[in-house]
Amino acid sequence: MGASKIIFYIISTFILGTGILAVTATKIFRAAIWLLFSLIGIAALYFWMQLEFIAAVQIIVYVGGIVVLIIFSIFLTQKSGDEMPKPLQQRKLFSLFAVFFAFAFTYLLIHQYGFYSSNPQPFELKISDIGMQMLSTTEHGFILPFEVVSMLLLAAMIGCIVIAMKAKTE
Amino acid sequence: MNNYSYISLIPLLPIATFLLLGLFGRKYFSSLSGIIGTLSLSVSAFLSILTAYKYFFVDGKVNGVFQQIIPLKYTWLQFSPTISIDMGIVVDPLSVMMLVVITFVSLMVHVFSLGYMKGEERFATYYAFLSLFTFSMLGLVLSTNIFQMYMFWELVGVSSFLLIGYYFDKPSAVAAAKKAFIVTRFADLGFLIGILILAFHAETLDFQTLIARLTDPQSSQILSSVTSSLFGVSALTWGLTLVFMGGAGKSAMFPLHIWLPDAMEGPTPVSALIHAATMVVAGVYLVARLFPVYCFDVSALQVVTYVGAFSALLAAVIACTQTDIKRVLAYSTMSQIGYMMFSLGVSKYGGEEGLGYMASLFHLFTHAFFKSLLFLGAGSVIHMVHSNEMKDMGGLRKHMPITHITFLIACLAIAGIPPFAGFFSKEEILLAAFHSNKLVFFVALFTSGLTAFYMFRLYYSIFWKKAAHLHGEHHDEGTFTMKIPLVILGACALLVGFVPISQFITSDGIGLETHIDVIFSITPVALAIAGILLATSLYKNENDRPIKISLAFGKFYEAAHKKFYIDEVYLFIIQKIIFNLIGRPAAWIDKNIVDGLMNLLAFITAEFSEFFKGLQSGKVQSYALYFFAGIFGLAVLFIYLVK
Amino acid sequence: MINEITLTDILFVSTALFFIGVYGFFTRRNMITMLMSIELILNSVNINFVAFNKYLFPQHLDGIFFTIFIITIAAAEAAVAIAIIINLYRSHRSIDVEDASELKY
Amino acid sequence: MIVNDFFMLMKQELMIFVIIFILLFIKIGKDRSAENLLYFINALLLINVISGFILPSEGMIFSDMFKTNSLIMLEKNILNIGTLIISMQSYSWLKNHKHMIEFYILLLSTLMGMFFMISSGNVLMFYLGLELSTIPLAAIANFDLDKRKSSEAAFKFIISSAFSSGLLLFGISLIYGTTGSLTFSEIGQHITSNPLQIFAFVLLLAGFSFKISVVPFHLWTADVYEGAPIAVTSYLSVISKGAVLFVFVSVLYTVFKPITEIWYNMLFLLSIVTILIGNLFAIRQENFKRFLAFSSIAQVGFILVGITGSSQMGSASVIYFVLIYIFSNLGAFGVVSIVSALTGKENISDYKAFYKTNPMLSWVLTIALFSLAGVPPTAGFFGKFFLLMAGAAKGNYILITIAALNMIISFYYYLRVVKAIFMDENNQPIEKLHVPILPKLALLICVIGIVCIGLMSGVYEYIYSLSTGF
Repeated sequence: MGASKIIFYIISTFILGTGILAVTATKIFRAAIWLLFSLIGIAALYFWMQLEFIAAVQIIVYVGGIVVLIIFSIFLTQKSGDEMPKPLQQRKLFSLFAVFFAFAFTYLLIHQYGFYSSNPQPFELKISDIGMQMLSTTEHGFILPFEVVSMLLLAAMIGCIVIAMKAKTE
Repeated sequence: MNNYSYISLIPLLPIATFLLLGLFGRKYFSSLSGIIGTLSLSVSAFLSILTAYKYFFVDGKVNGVFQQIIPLKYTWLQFSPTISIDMGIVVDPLSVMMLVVITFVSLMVHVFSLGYMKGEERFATYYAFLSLFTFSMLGLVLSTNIFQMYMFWELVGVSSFLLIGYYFDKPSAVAAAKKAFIVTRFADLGFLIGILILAFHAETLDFQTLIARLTDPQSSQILSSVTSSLFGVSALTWGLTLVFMGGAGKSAMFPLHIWLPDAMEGPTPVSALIHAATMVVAGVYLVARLFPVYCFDVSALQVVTYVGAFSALLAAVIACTQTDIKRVLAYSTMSQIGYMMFSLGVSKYGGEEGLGYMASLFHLFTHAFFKSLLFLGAGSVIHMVHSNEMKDMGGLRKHMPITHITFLIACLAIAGIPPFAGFFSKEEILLAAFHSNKLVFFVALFTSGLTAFYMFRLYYSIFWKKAAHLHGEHHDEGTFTMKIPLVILGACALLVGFVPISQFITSDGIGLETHIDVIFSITPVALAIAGILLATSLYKNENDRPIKISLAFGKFYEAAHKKFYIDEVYLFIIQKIIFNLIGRPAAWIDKNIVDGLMNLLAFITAEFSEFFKGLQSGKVQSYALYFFAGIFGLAVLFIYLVK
Repeated sequence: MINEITLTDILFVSTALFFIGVYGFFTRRNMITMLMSIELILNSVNINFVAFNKYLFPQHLDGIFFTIFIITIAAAEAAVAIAIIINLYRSHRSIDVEDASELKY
Repeated sequence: MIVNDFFMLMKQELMIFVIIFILLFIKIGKDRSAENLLYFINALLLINVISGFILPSEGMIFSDMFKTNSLIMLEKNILNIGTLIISMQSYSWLKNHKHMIEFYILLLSTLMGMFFMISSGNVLMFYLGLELSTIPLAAIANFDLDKRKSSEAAFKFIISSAFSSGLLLFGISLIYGTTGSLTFSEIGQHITSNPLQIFAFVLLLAGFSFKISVVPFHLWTADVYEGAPIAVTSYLSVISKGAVLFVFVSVLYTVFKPITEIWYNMLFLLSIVTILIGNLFAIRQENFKRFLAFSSIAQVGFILVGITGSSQMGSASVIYFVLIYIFSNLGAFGVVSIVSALTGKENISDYKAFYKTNPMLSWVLTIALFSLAGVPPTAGFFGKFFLLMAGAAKGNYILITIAALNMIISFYYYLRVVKAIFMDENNQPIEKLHVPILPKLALLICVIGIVCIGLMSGVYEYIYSLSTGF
């Protein structure tokens, strides 16, 4: 068993373990921290796949942005040390059953499909490529989605301001 | 060659009137609106009669066969490369006759309403709705295309909804209108699916093409519609039966008739229009229009026959037990339409065999006159006594002589007494039934006796029986405008039987020689007279005979010694058996079971909806769970179970 | 050396993470934690895209780009959702999802 | 890429972009009276509608990420018209709203998202368009800032759509993994009835179904419709639904053509359930918005029937029906929105004896409901008939029968409302309302649309000539 494989298993276990903790922890602040760890684990997985750029984006946007946002909102809405209300027992059982079944089903399908690599050429991710393609209008250029997303961010920002700023204006 | 395009004016005038009255009537010329409506319709009626004259006597016939002329037709919408939806006008014996009937009866109703509805707050609206209804009905009979017909068919439903619910502050009227609308909608659903099936197999919506394709045994269309089947019944039979279902709904055939008695809540002239001559015969018209195709499919035609015969009998039995005069008339309408239906059902295509087709339409023709007369007469009576109940009437003959005479004529006509109009048409129907289906014939025969009985029961209850006791202010028979239509229609009820319909309207367009077979006529006429006599003895004078008879079995022996011995036996049979054992239960079943079935359906729907409401719990996580379950349910179902 | 780990193994991780997120979404009563579950779901999809891109279709960067856009959108979505949650908190004084079930039936 | 092409092909999107920026500058500038601004904005939207009709062009740019043709332009125009009507109808509500400009910015950006979605030639663009049309919409669903229901609706909307787009993305990732492409045309070549691809398709289908409220993915619909401001509700129920339906049809008919057999059966099942549940719930509703929500679910079921036709007829009848549906539903919503803005009443029972005080509004509402129910000669009748006809072309009469049967149930509940308006007694009917000119005009447009689209055959034939089938 090679080192890479062991690292992969460690990372996977870490991601899944912290993920499970993130959705079951009873204290909300802890849940957020577990989520943070899980996301870092995913960044590690990207590193492991030698996709440093994506890993960096993952850490910057998720860890630096979204999780911070979530933690802020936790502070805004409640005391972080409080125990959260327990999930309804009946729904918990039912969800567990549904999710387990669905997971088995989905993984079975994926497993049966037997993904094969059609093109075994080595994969190389250059940041300059990403930059070029992001702003290119030609074949495999992503300028249009880029513009659409910027539009979306603008709209989301305006929306957030209107909804969340309300208290101050009054 | 034949210039008939002016026919488009016949339906266009009423719709123009509708728009005029509907938009401006109420504000600007409320009191004039009746006159306007009547005038515009009289032009339509005149044009219709002109058309009839021109078509039947001048240029309709080519080589002894009446041609189908399509003076106007344009493709309104190209639905797909093969199927187009046209709008057009068809002129053939059937549609021309319907034109005359509709415009004429509608005109009479318009005139009658001038007096009857006078002083109503929404006078203009009433005339607007009448015009709309007439327009839709005219559009229906002139359709060249099954889609066009369906559209007008629905429009007829809407406008009848508006008319029946005219007294919208009366809850019963509203309920009746809603019921009529929903039940006929239910039937129309059959019609709709029928259309889709026929259109799918025949690859056309055009009547002419459809009939041509589906009656040619060699065509690929007929092959596809006969070979493909559902539950062991061929698509053609399904299509035709479902189309008939639509017709049965409008024509109040069992079990889709439940709306008809309730629909009597509308103004009485409206009943005369809708429930005598126009909307209720739409079903007959529909079957007649597609008759060549029906002939091609025996099982569908058989459905038509038996539904018709059963409805005729059932309605006649129930009519004997009703006490609301309009309801008696409603059931009698249903019964008479049953006649028309089974008469179509026993007919075959062409020649002497096609007698039933001719007879059916002949009866449609005569029935329109005497039944609208009956309704209008009933309207006069109701106008006078302000009640629909028989017990509030009696002895009116001196107070309203014109109504009395015309009503009597109409009763004689519907009873089938020569030489009144109904005699001739009913005779042909019985003859046609006699030749092809003995069972139906006997049912029809018995029903005709019953018809005479209940009609005269009605007649005596209104005009004889007891002295009139009218209370309140001075009563008279109604305005001049109310009497005129009665007289005209009375004359028609006397005379239209002599119109040689058989020369004009046959299944194949070739005139048919018919004659009255005197020997054959004896039985039905005798039965009718017996029915009348029976009614006379029971209802002419106020007596306790019917009650006494029905009271106790023991008195039967006592009565047996009296001179009415035979009579009393009859009475016993009628009262005890027909009334109590058949009539009452039939009426009860009709009211509670068939009707109840509909209520049950509504109830079940409501219950189901209550049951499912838990689905919408307001909890977003449950929603997500259902969402999730939906996905995996579908995935499992379609990956593993459905291959 | 990396070939020891097959694509299916990575997919196992992402699928498992996906359903962990789904489970959290179903059972978490706190709205913010529900949002956190959504983040897990989106991340698992990201892993999918990246892995497919790397292992199966390395000629273009389609999957990578998709991931980048998903990350951006996740941020926008989270921002709006949190704004709404804060607004909801003002009127309900609670962010328990069970309390937000006034609209029903 | 030629710059000229870019301006021509994307003119509808650019137009909206320009309007959004004008609005931004207005927001930054000094305060102006709300009424004048509203007139100005509606004028801009009118220009937008008109400009959509001139100079249609065809082509693909941005390496097939954006495609357009006459049909797509028509679809966008339909949505433009609907947006204009909604904007005019919301006049009374917006006049007193502090964040009116922001409302328009968000609304128009969602519209732009829909345009990108309709034009997308690529799953990524589709997804981005979908999100752009969802996230800001959730924000404006919360624009009744002080109302509990509004925030609850917005929360339900954003959280359910986040969940649904998560599943959708999982599906897309599987499709990407199994076909190796994000372009619709290439995906279409690699779709087989492999179980994993079917699963991915189901996930995609669920994403679409969520948006157009197909049972069992519909549960958010009624709650969000009830809680959201009425302008947003009508926007959700016609524009957003319409846009997704357009994409849905084209995706089913082109990309998933190889597995027609499978999705046909799925839609068969879903449409039956959808019609049934929609109707069963519509019967028991008291709140008018909720009532319209469920009735619109039932309508979608009928649309699915049309889609199963999988022919040029099917696609044409769906687009035609959406057009009619926009007018009919907005006619109904318009009246409800006026009443709600002026009196705050939203229950069906409040509408008792409505006719006595507001005859004109009553007639508009009645005509709209009749059109939704499919009574001739309103356009709804033709729309439904064509849908059923397209569906019947497959010869599946069980589906048609169930659909047609449900038309009767729907009649029952539409009539119930009509009965309340005209016939029921009420001691405190809604008082006589003074309707401002813009909403009045909007209602007039709706009525004209309802009456004319059915009778003018050219509309359908035009759509038919543009649409493509199998």
